[in-house]
Amino acid sequence: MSEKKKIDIEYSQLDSERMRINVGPQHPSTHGVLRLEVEVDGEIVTDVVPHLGYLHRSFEKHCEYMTYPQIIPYIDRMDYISAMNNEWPYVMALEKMLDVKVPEKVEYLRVIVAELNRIANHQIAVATFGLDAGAFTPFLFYFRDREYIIWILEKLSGARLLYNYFRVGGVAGDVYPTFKEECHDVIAKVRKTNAEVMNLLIHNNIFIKRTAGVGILTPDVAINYGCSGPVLRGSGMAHDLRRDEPYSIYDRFDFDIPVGKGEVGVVGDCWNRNMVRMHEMEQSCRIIEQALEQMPMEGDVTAAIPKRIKLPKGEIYSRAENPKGELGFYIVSNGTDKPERLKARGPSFVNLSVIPEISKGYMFADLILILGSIDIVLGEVDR
Amino acid sequence: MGLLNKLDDPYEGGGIVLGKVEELLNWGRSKSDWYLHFGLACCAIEFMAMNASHFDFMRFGTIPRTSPRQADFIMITGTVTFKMADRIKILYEQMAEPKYVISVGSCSNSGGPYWEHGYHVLKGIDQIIPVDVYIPGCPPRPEAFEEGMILLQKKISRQAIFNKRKRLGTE
Amino acid sequence: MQSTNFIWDLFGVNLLTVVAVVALPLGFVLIYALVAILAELKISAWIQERLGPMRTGPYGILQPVAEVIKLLQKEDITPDASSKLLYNLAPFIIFSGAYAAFAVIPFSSAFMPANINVGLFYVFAIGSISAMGIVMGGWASSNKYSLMGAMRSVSQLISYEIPAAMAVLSIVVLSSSMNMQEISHAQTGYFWDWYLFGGPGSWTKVFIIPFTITLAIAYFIASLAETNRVPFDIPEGESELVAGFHTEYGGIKFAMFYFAEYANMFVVSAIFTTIFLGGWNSPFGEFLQGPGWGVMWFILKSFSIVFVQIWVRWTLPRFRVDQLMYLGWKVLLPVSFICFFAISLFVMFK
Amino acid sequence: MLTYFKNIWIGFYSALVGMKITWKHIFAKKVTIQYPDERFPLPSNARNRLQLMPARCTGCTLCVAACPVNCITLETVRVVPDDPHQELYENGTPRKMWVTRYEMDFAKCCFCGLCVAACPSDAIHHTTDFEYSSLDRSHLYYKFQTLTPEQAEEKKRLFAEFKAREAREKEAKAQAAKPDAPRPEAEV
Repeated sequence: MSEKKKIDIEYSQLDSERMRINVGPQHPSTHGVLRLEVEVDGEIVTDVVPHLGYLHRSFEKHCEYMTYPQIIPYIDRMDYISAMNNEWPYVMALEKMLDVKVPEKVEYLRVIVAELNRIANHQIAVATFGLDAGAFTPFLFYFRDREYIIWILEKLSGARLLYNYFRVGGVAGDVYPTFKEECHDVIAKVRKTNAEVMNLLIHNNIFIKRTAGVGILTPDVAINYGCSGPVLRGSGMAHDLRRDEPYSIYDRFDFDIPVGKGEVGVVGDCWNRNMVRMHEMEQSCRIIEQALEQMPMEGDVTAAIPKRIKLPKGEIYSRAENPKGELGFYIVSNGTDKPERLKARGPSFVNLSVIPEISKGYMFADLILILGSIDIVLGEVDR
Repeated sequence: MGLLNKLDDPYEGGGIVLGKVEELLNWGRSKSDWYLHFGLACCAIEFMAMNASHFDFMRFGTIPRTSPRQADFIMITGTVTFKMADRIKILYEQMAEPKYVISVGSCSNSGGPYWEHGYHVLKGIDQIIPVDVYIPGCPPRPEAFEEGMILLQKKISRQAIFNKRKRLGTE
Repeated sequence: MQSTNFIWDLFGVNLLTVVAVVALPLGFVLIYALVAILAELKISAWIQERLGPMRTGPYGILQPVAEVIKLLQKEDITPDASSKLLYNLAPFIIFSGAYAAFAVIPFSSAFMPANINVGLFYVFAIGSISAMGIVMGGWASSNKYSLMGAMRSVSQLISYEIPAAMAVLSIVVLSSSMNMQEISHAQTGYFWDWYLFGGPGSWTKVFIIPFTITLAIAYFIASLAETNRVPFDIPEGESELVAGFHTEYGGIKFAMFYFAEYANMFVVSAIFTTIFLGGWNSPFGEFLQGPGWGVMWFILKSFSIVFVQIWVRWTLPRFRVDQLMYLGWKVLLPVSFICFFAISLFVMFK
Repeated sequence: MLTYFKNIWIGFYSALVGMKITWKHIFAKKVTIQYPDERFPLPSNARNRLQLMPARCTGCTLCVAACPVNCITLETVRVVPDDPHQELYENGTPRKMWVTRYEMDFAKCCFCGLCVAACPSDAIHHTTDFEYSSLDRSHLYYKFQTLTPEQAEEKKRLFAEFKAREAREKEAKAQAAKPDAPRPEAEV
């Protein structure tokens, strides 16, 4: 009798201890210096506590010491993967405050460089996501292609990563003669590699098994947490500032908003979030093609602006669709050449906050993939 | 330095044979450098780009290791905040001798853009660990990383193992 | 039966001969590991449109040599918190496990270190020792990542030992021998006499060809898992468990893990070659057949399997631990069991 | 049962598809640029190490004002009329300011290019040279001034003398004109 009782003990009644694992800040797949304090029961994640601040660079405090043009290099260093996109809302805010009309050519040039940088950003996102899943080769294929984009941006701006290209009322460098051909070349290469990676990684059965149905972010949770960008669109919400609140000249282009459709797995899982990025690269290619067609090649790339930029007293909030989500800058001006206060709304920070919500109950290996699918940049999270 | 310490004193001055052995050991260390993958900020992206196909860091005989125990040198690529600094020190101490440090970019060289108003940024990684090579740039080009790597390899291959006085730089 | 070790014949049984017989595979392991490390670096680079090591000797061929020289010079660390004896013992156990398996590998019809009658059984028994080493290393380093890596490794090894053994057992049934030399002898002839294609026999063997090919694939997958290669490298999965069970190892001890991994790769490839690809036999009858050429054929065949292992590694993503178990228990095991059953029936009614 | 085998087949097939792609890449043309032997041609506007043309620099300090990281140290001394060593700018006009100290710390510089944009006389520009990594941080501290420290001291002394003389003259003039006026303090 007593023998039988012993066997009847259920698993949940067993005296088991949970283990706390410290993932990061130095860990190969925390995408920088994020630290996650993970509580695991065997391999199952029961709790995740993200710890921030390992890359805190006090962007907002620095802005109070800097004149308006000097802030742009610091904005580059926020989300360093998509620096061009970052500069845009800030410059847009200044232009709105100063009431500067930007030349037509500059608008097109800005669209092209921003979309090129969006492709580069998504390439890194998909590549590192694949790396988290253990596939090393697609990572290098994407970095090979990213190099061609970087070369175009370098010829325009002079730098490879932190461009400091957008200036108030214009851009820093004019187009060069072979610009259009090179852009078309790059688009062809991006499409070719995308098709290849689709077969090599995205539709690989192991990859699907790893990512589909993992880390499901339901639309209401995504909205409640304020997610934006591919994270929100992966959950099936077609929200894109480029279409919903067209800034610059985005209303002139014909493009779709890719959302997670759940071809594989469930809408809002890692696979769909990743797939949205793959589709967005294609849409960016379309936008660049249209912009290249419509762009005037002649003309100046800077508008007439005062040498010393002084904003009128007041405040402004300006936002744009970044590759990671919605990036906004709130500037309070006191009438001098330095801002009184500058607040940035970083999409990575907001998107990261859903991690504890969506990663409980999955395995430890899934947590890494969930983190990878959210595509954060710690420069922007910690600022 | 493990083996190196044992070989130190009796052979002061060395000889042709020891000179050749020293050359061989230095050759081994300079040509096979495993690095600790330590990406902090913007420079880490250029670091990845350097690992990628166009620049191919592996040509220099480097292999990425994720564990500090197996690494030969650590590349500090990015802004080092005070919060991160003690982690870096721990990681550096976990590495096995002989170990080297490459400081990449303005931020880890001297605090970079954050040196003046950054109340939270370490003003130069050399304040906590000894740095062998400084690579300037913000971020440096991938080729600049490789140039720094070549400089480190040159430095290693000139190191004196058997002659202690030479190694300490008193000769 | 033909003698299987020319060294015994040449020098007779004395201590020197024993040393020679032991040293020959050891030398082979070391040289082979250097070649395999270089091959891994180079093939991974080529797949990724890179060049790989280029600056160490011409085309970087001296890269592994430099690595060995470097690893020998590294400081020998034993973490304070570790369990010292086990920590220091683990790499030796793993390496000796990998090396001991070389004792029964028939390199050629005239050379095989130990011609024992239960060769295949011995290989499987010895192969499990490395799991013990992994557990010891992972537990003794008192690191949570190491511990998780070790636990995963053991569960993985146990699950994949069975399908692999099933595949080997089918060939044992077909050849009615566990002696690896005899299995090789049985496949003498043309390449359609290999057990991959049903082995020697009359036309009736076409019934079992699908099963033997399936078994070969099943054995290959299981062998990948046994050697902790991608897509089954979860015990050392970089992205989750920093470096898995060898997180705390460095220097020469890590070199032993490193060498043992490549040695294990060769062992499983050698078994694959022996039981499916005809061992040291020439694929074309009497063409280049003989004890000397046998070594060439054997190493050529084994290396192509090692190449496939490397090729797979740089193609596929990694499994999750529960999917790994699913694949092992619910796919490979039933499939290999069905094949084993079919082959047994065939042997019965032949 | 059928889906079971179908799933196995799909998994196996997708692995084969991936392997086919990687097989093709083994023989593809390699894109690597072998850096020390071959070089990627940098665009002429690449923003790497800064170079100052001392012959053009007027010492206007606009670059110092534009620099977001304050990595430029600039000190100037006015050229006094009776300096025995007069100099012309590159464009032929006489020099008005001696640049006694123009130092840049490339360990701090963020290579944003704002100083280049701010310079009215094109004295400072980016070069395409990025190969200046060093074993010592002090090697990244560049001094661009052409004057030696002794010369700089002399210029400062000359300027101080000139100032003092000017002040004395002014004082004398003031005293001559209005003897009761308070004495102005001499500026140095």
